[in-house]
Amino acid sequence: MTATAGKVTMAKALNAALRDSLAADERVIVFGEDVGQLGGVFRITDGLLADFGDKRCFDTPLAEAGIVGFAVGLAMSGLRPVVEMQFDAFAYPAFEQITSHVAKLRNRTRGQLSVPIVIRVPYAGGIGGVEHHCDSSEAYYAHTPGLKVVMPATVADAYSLLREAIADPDPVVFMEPKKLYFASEEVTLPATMPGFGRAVVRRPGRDATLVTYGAAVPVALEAAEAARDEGWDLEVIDLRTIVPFDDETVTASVRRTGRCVVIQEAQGFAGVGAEIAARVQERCFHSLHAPVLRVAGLDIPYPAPKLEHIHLPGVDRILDAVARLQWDDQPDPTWVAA
Amino acid sequence: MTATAGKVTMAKALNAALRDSLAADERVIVFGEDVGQLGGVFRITDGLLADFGDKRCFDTPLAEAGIVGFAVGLAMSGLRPVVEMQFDAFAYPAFEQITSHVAKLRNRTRGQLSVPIVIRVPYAGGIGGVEHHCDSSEAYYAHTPGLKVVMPATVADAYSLLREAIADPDPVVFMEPKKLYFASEEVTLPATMPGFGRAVVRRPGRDATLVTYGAAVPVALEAAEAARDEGWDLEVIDLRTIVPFDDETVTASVRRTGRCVVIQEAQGFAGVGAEIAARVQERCFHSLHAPVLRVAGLDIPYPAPKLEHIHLPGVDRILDAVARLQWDDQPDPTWVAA
Amino acid sequence: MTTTPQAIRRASPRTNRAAARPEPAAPLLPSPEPVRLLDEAGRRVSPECAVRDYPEPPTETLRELYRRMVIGRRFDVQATALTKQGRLAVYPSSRGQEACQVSGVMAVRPTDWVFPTYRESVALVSRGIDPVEVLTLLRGDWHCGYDPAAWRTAPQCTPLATQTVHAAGLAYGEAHQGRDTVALVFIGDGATSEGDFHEGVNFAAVFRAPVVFFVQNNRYAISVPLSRQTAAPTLAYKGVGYGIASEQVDGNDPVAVLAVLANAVEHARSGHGPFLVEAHTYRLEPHTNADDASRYRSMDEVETWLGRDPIARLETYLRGAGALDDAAVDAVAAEAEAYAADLRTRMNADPVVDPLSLFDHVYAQPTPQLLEQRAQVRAELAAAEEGEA
Amino acid sequence: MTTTPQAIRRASPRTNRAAARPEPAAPLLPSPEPVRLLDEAGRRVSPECAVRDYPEPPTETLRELYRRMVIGRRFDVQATALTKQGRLAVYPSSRGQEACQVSGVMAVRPTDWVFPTYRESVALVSRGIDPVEVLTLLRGDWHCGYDPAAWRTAPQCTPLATQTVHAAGLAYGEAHQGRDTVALVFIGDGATSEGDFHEGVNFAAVFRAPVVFFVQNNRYAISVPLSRQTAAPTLAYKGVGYGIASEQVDGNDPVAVLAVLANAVEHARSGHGPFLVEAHTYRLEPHTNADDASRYRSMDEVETWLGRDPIARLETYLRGAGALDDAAVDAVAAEAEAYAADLRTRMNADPVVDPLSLFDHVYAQPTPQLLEQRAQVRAELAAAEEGEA
Ligand SMILES: Cc1ncc(C[n+]2csc(CCOP(=O)(O)OP(=O)(O)O)c2C)c(N)n1
Ligand SMILES: Cc1ncc(C[n+]2csc(CCOP(=O)(O)OP(=O)(O)O)c2C)c(N)n1
Ligand SMILES: [Mg+2]
Ligand SMILES: [Mg+2]
Repeated sequence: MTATAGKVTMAKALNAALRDSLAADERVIVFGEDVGQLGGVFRITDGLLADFGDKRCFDTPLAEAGIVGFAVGLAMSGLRPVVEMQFDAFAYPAFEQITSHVAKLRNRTRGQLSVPIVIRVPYAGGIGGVEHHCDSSEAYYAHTPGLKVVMPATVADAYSLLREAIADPDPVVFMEPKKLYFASEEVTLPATMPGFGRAVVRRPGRDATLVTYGAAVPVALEAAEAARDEGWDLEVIDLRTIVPFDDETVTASVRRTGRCVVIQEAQGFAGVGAEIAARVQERCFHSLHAPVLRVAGLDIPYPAPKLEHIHLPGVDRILDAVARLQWDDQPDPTWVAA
Repeated sequence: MTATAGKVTMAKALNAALRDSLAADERVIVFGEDVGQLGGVFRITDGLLADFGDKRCFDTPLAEAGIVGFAVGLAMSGLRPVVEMQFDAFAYPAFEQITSHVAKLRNRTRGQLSVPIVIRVPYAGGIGGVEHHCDSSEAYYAHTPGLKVVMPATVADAYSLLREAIADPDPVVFMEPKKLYFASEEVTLPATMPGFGRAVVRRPGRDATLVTYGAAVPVALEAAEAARDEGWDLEVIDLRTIVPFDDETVTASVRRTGRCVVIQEAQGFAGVGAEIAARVQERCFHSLHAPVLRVAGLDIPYPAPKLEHIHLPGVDRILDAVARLQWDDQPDPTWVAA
Repeated sequence: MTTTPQAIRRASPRTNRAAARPEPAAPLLPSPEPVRLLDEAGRRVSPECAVRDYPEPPTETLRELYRRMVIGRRFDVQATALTKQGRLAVYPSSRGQEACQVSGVMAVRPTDWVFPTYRESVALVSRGIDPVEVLTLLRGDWHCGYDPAAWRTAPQCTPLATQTVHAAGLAYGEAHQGRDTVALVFIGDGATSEGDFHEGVNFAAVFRAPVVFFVQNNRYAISVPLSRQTAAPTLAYKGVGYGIASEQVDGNDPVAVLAVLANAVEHARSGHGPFLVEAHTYRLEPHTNADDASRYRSMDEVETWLGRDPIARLETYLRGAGALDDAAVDAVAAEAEAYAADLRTRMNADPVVDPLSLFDHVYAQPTPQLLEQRAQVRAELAAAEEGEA
Repeated sequence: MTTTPQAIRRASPRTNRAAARPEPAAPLLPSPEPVRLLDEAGRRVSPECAVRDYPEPPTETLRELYRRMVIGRRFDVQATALTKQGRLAVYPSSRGQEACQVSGVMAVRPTDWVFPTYRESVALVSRGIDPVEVLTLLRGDWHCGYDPAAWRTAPQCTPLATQTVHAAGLAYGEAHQGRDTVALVFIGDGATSEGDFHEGVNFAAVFRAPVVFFVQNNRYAISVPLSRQTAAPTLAYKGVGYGIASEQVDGNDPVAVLAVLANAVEHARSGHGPFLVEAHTYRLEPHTNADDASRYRSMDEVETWLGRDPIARLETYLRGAGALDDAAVDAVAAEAEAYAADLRTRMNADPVVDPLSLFDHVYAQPTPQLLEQRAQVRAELAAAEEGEA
């Protein structure tokens, strides 16, 4: 077990989680493109080949359907594959394997076969990446029954949730926010945080609830800080896992605050934020003083680096939404006009 | 131009639309698996090979990424490809081509290249189909900026919207509800119905609005009929296109009725229905007497024929939702309990 | 019918392996013509005239092959009949392909893994799986009716070619854990055009995974003829592009198919990497009962292939070799009839599937969201029952 | 720098075509060794010793090839320098691969289509595209900086191998409309493992589309060595599995690369179907400036390949043939310097991209939903400006 304390980056925590899983369970096997000698383009698998040998950590041909399908076969043989998709958009070639096999194999066989695979997907933008390197693709997976969708936002969660994902009997799409890879926190590893399906209140507040996950969590927290100047005390909920979903924590918060803004980095239309908004108004209708608003990426292909700041939900856009939560009991002119 | 009047099936109307488009524009070219000699497994392309020759309608190797990518190249050469995916789940191999190329090529090139491709996807269930043949995959496409997503529910719309899709300068994912292929209506073809982005009120009503599209439209209409017995006068809106979305028609209706149920056949979580519910409460919050409720497929892999009736949103499940729209001003116990 | 898993396992052609030991380095290209050990009339092709020599499987094995082919065909005909009676939603027949279906499963051990497609029902019953369990999918009760882990047989795979990659992974995983399991993948000619075929074969080749890719080239993918799938001399030529051994065989010559597959399996098991076998065959029935084959092929063509019947061919050969007589043929026919009768009876039952089981195997434990939906369905069912009462 | 599109188009090796007319039926397998017309020291390999004979391109063409390679390399070095200055977000260098980059675009006509990957910047400038437009993507202004329709050059393709299928479609579409366009696709060794490579080559083969698939096998896919991509003797052997002609060539021998490609293009144009060319080469720089190549390959290896420099080799050969002298070499060097200087200056500008243009090309006309979002962004920008004012 890697015992680490002090400032740790998310990249390091993920590496430690892989390392500790490999050490703890000989069925664990890590592979993908460039994960061996290079240690991954983000160095998440750094040193694993050297320390565990090329039967436990290895490179594959460049073929994502192949990687995921290979993992299915390995899982059938009793192993626990952890695969890396190099970037979000480069998981799309594996879409059929993920939706038609990974997600469904347990169901198709009434539980006689299971597919405990972890598919690690570095996702989202904010890193000045060129096209195809910054998609937020969680909605595709969250909409697919049979997959668990895990979205850590903190260093401790990155470690703890990845360990849990690898130990989980079900397939997990594990979305890693690239722009937070090298953000560091004071943590002690190994860390055990709340499990799948438990959201966490990252910042308590009374006036409104910001519900968010993954890459958008630090932005929401920043917005909540900034909102103090406007006299708003905002609660920030980090969902941590999208599937399973923690209705309880979200519902309790919104019933208390009466106002809610959902924040995601992905393009908004038919995204996970839509699901959250729909759920919240279903369950908290009588507590709401204003509609549940959404702040999301624009409904455009992820833009080039120079304009990504326009696309990404930033502090100002979040505060604008908070301002529209009918604090003075006036209906929102945005929609009234329509 | 095929002039047809009287009882026409949706399959026949789609065939006529392809035929008329092929005749009207020599750039139109139809291909896919079994679309030639066989006329498609649903006979939608019946007779096109015989009538237009194998340069205009032909079979390809069995490779869906290949089919869609080939269409991209053909579009670059100035043609207007219309491709058939044999069934919903068999479009997944093409997911990368669709999301990373078809959806983005115009944007990537600032409009210098465009991809006027129509991807026809027979989708949804209710036909006793075995696994992988009944997915409702519209959310994947609707969440992908750059694609138009068209979902006809009537025979006249099938004809008119397919003609429009083929003439449209943008890529269109055209979702055909399999179980309605052989349902017939009195229509006169060629028919010109309202265009993309125009929803239609299929049944006017005063008490609540059912918002739906595609395969679920007849079910919603049936539910609205049945609701009369309970004393509810329900309005039914057929969205017809998901992207672009007709906020105006939906918003106007819900502001009038004050109640809304969204109905889709696809599994609910992060589906298009979530988007609709989120939009409606955003825009109609002050008119709503109850939360916007959703009736959708269960969040499970599409079940085997014997149990598909449990999965599919039927009249009873819709009426249950309508009953929960707080007609007696009591909050919904479902969520209060949680 | 008495084909128990045990009976079939017992008959696995272990005896054959030593004889079939291949040259370590297989030639770069497949035989220029399909390998054939019996001619169309069922006579043994003399080894000197054979395009490539393969040891003939032992006579006992060939008798068992004959038996299973006869039972397999009877099963297939029965299944087609069940569609007409509305007992099956759909059935993809493999009539005419019995040499491939049966040799495929006889070439491997019970401990090996088989990766079938939707077309391999005959292979599955031949492996010993209860035919009712095989037909569960097609009756519409559930997706996979047999226990894939117990039978070491993946669920029948519909998304084309996707199973090739699973087989590569399985075979590598088994080797990784020190087991000498071989994975045998069935795949159609049309499916070789899918990207997953490429990725599956390539992964197996790069990782030297013991996989036999067994292409049943029945000349059509639904209606699409082979000429629309490839411009290669034949599909077996794809092997060289992956650096793996390959062979083509007359798929209606049961003796050749079994010999070539036995060699391929041995090659894979003994560490020489994957092997690609293409069998040239023909499906006599439409793609499924829902298909109208008259739209894309002539009756003449079907007639021609009816004349190449693999069962008749083997029967002639075995009779000629004195290994089969009228009594034995009649016994097998009777066994096949009994098998079919038993199946008919058992398919008359209409098992009830618990609606709430829909929620059982989405995840190991249902999510809170699924529990909510389960409660809703339970309430609906209760209400419906009340309504009826 | 004066490389205008016109200048480059003028130099297209049309003269070469008649000489390169191939046998209609190409052999089944590629040459067992890479084709080579110059040895490592830059001496002409005598036709008798050549593994397979190819006519040598005319000397004028080779002089132009030399010129563009020198300019291309200078451009490449400049672009790498621009990453260090923070002027480019990222740059994938092709230093060492100039024989391939330049021959690729010289082998086709301006009216042909080229399908480049992210690595083909040198090919693109060699085709005559403004280097600033080529670098737009990598500077982060927009995705594709040049007009693909005007240049008949697809946007640089990042999702591996996906462009192979586009090329097949484009080539078929052009033929369908009666034009004799050839599509030349660049692709890396690693990308041949993707399913789309398989599907693209197969579509081209089945539809006999005039496509040249040009694999630059530079031995690595980022860090992954060729041995993890394939177990085939070499990638060119994949051709036979699709029934198409193929060839392998020494990718650091500019004369051979151009000769082999000219033949392949002619083969495709004259209706013999697609052609697969594999060039054995090496990228001297890391995968991109962000990569640390020392993690996966030795400096020794790089040194060895430095000794096989394609530019030096061609220079030696042309000097030996009396087709190049100090003056000419100096003139080309000066031209390259001027080109780089001009590029440096122009890359100092930092063009402003209008944020509202984000909404312009998602669809031909923005949807109502995009118009709403556009209005919101416009308001935000106005508010921000007010805040600043
Ligand atoms: C990815 C995918 N695309 C399309 C289909 C629909 N489909 C089912 S069977 C079939 C034909 C397959 O032909 P072949 O591989 O030759 O096998 P055969 O049916 O002849 O045994 C097609 C197109 C599918 N199942 N999966
Ligand atoms: C589908 C897909 N998967 C992964 C990547 C990430 N990626 C970019 S370049 C590269 C290596 C490609 O190697 P190769 O094809 O040999 O070309 P080279 O870079 O050597 O020119 C990888 C893995 C990608 N761009 N697309
Ligand atoms: Mg077939
Ligand atoms: Mg490479």
